[in-house]
Amino acid sequence: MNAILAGLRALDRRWIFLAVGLLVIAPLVFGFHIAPVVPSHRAKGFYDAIERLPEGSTVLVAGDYDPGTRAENYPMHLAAARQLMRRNIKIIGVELYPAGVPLADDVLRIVGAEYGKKIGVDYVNLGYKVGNELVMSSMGSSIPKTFPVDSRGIPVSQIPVMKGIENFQQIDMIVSISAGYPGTKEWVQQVVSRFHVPMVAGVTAVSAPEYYPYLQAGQLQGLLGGMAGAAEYEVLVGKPALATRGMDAQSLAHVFIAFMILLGNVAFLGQRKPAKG
Amino acid sequence: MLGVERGKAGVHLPAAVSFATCLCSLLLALHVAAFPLKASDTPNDGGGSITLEWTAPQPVAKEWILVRRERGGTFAPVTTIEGTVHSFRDGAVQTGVAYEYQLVAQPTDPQLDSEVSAPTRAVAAWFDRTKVNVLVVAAIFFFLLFFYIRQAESGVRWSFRKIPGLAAIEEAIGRATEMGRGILYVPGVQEIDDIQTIASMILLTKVSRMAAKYETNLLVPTNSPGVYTVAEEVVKSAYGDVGRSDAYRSDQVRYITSEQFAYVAAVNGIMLRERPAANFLLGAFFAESLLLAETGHSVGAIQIAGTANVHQMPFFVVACDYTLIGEEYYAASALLSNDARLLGSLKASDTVKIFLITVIVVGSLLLTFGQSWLTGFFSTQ
Amino acid sequence: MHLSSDIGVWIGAFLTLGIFSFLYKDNPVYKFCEHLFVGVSAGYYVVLTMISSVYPNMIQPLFTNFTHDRNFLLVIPLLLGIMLFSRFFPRGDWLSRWPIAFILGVYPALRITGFAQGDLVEQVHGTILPLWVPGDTGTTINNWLLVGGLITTLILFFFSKEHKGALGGSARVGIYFLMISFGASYGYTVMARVSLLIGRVMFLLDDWLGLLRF
Amino acid sequence: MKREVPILITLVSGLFCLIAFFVPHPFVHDLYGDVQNWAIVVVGCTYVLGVANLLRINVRQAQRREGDWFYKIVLIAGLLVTMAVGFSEGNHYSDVTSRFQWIYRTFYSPMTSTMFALLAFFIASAAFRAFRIRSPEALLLAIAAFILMLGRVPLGNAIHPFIPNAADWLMEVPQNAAKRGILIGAALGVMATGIRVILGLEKTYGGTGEGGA
Repeated sequence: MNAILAGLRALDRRWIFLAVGLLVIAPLVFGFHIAPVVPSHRAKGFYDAIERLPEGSTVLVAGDYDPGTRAENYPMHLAAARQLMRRNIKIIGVELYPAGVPLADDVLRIVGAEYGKKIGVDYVNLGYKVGNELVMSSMGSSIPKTFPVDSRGIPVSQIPVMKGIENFQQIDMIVSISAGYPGTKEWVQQVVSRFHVPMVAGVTAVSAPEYYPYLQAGQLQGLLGGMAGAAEYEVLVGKPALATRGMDAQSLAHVFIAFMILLGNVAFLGQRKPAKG
Repeated sequence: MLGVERGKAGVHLPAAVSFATCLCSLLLALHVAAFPLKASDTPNDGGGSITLEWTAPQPVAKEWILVRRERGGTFAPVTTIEGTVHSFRDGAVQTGVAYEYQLVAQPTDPQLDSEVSAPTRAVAAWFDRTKVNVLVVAAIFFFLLFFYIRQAESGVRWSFRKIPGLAAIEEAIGRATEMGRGILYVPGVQEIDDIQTIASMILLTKVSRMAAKYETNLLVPTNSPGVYTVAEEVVKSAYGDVGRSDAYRSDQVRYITSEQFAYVAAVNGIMLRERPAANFLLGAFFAESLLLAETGHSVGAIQIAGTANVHQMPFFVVACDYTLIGEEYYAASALLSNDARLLGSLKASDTVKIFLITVIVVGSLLLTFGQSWLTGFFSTQ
Repeated sequence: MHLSSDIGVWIGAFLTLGIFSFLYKDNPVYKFCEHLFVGVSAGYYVVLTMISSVYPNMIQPLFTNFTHDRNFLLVIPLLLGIMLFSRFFPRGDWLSRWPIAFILGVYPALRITGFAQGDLVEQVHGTILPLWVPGDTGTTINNWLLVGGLITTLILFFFSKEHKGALGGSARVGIYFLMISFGASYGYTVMARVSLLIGRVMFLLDDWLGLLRF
Repeated sequence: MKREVPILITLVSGLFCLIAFFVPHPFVHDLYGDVQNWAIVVVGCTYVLGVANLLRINVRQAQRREGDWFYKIVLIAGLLVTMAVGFSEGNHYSDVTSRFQWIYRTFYSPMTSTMFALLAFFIASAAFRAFRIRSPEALLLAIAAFILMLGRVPLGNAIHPFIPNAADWLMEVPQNAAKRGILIGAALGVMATGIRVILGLEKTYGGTGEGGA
């Protein structure tokens, strides 16, 4: 027994790396199915808030992420665009991460084609603007002055969907797809309470716990946390896609890491004295 | 006769239908019991908006057409509203102009129309009253802040509680000295203008003084030229302060690289080669917290961490012997710095916390007994 | 299995594997990828910043429509922007402090009001809860925990008095709440990192190797 | 002059933006909009300055043949090529078929996604080697982490619906209360630092940004 523990303690961590890799690859390649995705009430809150909007409303979709967290944010972005376009809601996209623009363009193009929506008429992507929370606050003064042109360089005065859009008074809801700073936290601070706009957020799992206070205080109407949250939302929208496919690999990896914590504590049992503090 | 003439005039208008509807409703408004339509300036805005409210008696119309006119002008449709709705904000009016409104039922049924509202002007406000709570809370805090900073500047010192993390730092340096091994100080991965890095430089002053005194080898790898410059200055003068300038070596503080993971790989390399007895991870850390803490743990160093980055705290808590968490990290640096601005701010934060706790307790008790005015005051919606 | 015929996907796959090679150990291929990444991303950022922000928000209105609205005022940011670059000249360094001073006025102001409203007032508002909800024991208990948890956490970070007696007891409880919240953050961070790995594995298996049959 | 003007600029712009928060009147609000737009442009210029600095440092290192000079050349080449392509294509950068987009999709996107994917491996290894349960507090942390890791994936629900429910409760009640405490403390810190900066009481080294993930 002691020999086994000693062996464990001396384990090269690259074996752990290998195990993680295999546990993620196997379910994706063999496509076995562990358990169905069951939506949480936070995901339902997100879904219902959008369902409650009347047709023809205008929603600001902030895609504040880049390829670094694409696996978590992109599926939510895609699913949110599907729900919005299915309900004939107009979408205005903005991105405060420079590398988020092509991802938002992809989302709008793909989903726009699915629902036969036209760029400029049913949706527009205003693109990136430098300045983080300053951009949000500035939009409260004037959206056309903050974003004089869209991501294609077309003046907003020539874009039908932007007609009559002055500031947040004409925006019925904000959908924040966020990876960190600047993102959901800053939208809450600079826009939600200040300009009284309702908001739902789809965020990376790392940042999700931070937003529960906002959710409980009513500053957010719904919250999707990480790829699991995206999978729940995909189920609600009725189009399981990228995130749902990843859930089996996700389950296995979680169990493995929990097991690693236990194994580590057994292996190193009594190795070091408990420290103070 | 009069009616016919008006009807003729209506034919020339482009929106003949809606005009006719308005006209009928106007005439009939005199005869049937229509419901009142209340128009008022939308409060707390920059003008350009009028809010309408109404309570329509049953049965309500399927839809309304909201019509608007300047006083003395003709009605023109603004929008279509569902019958179940009770309010509408018209954000497309001119500030200072008087408008009259009416709800016209669709399909046409003059009995279901509203009265014409009293003339109303949109006004631009000079103060947004929904933000009075923000003003009050900020004013209280800033008042306390400047009061305490002023006091601290005039030499007042308050007693603060001991911060166990500071004692742990001394203990760790002592242990390293006993074991005859070095200490490693990692000041985070942000630039020198980051407040966490500045706090780290203050803590570095203490660590380097003790290291100089005990003649323990101290290494400070940095990831930005700016931090490197300041850290070098801090360590050098600390050695001078304890009269050990001769013991200071120029390679103790190093600039490694600004690339995040390359920096981590290099610092981990130092840990594995030098096997320091104590690691200090104090500053702004991101994803690298986990890698540094793991390697440090595996070489058996005593680890003391401190950061205000919430996401990284769990990794430090499980892998380090002591973690200065968030405010504790700033407080530790404030106490060490003896800087009036920092001490005054610490004292002011504490005082405001007592105030906030009182508000929450009193507010909750009031709410439990059905009194919601304090909750209402803190509402921003 | 049908391999991608897109050269871009092959380069992407090479770079992905190059970065994963860091898992084995720090090596030249990884270093190559990392430096290339820094260069390309800095280039990307500067292009986007110029084309999508500086040009449409200042240069275009200033130089094509000077008299319209209040566009002439854009001379101010133009001057401030130029001043920034004075630090490349030995004696002009002090001028570059002006635009920085401007930024240092605007951002803290935004943060002060944003944090005061969103994180102070709203959070206090959200914690004022009824401590007795008739007929709903669950909510009553949760409200006590929310109010008590917040107060004890605030006391934990209270520095003006020694943590002894009742204060010490409260701080102790605060630590338990804090540890649960750290556990939650730990779990969520694990989730996030695994998801990102899944994303990359999907790219390699699907886009590059064409192995997945969805 | 050299010292006072910047302090005055900070003071005036800071106080104006603080006041404008409370005043919706167009007289103030329109100027507020202008000031914010100016700041956006100036921040944009600081990014350009940052890249110019990056270029300067790396060119110098490459010239001196210091340590990793070969990699510095890779960095410089990546930077210059991306910039040249981007600026030559101008507003067409957002076309899917542009060369700038090709660089983005081929180089930028795979590399930045993989950087953070590395952490999945490290987190597993750290779980084994550096997650020590040696106090009641650490035990509490571990239990919460376990419940969350199982409760947030479909597998947890398949084992027993109690697990996701417990995870939800943990997130919404105890963790929520503690996070709110941290949030309030951090807000006070930001406000104190902010007002000290505006009033010129803070020693600053310049710069505006905060870090990423």
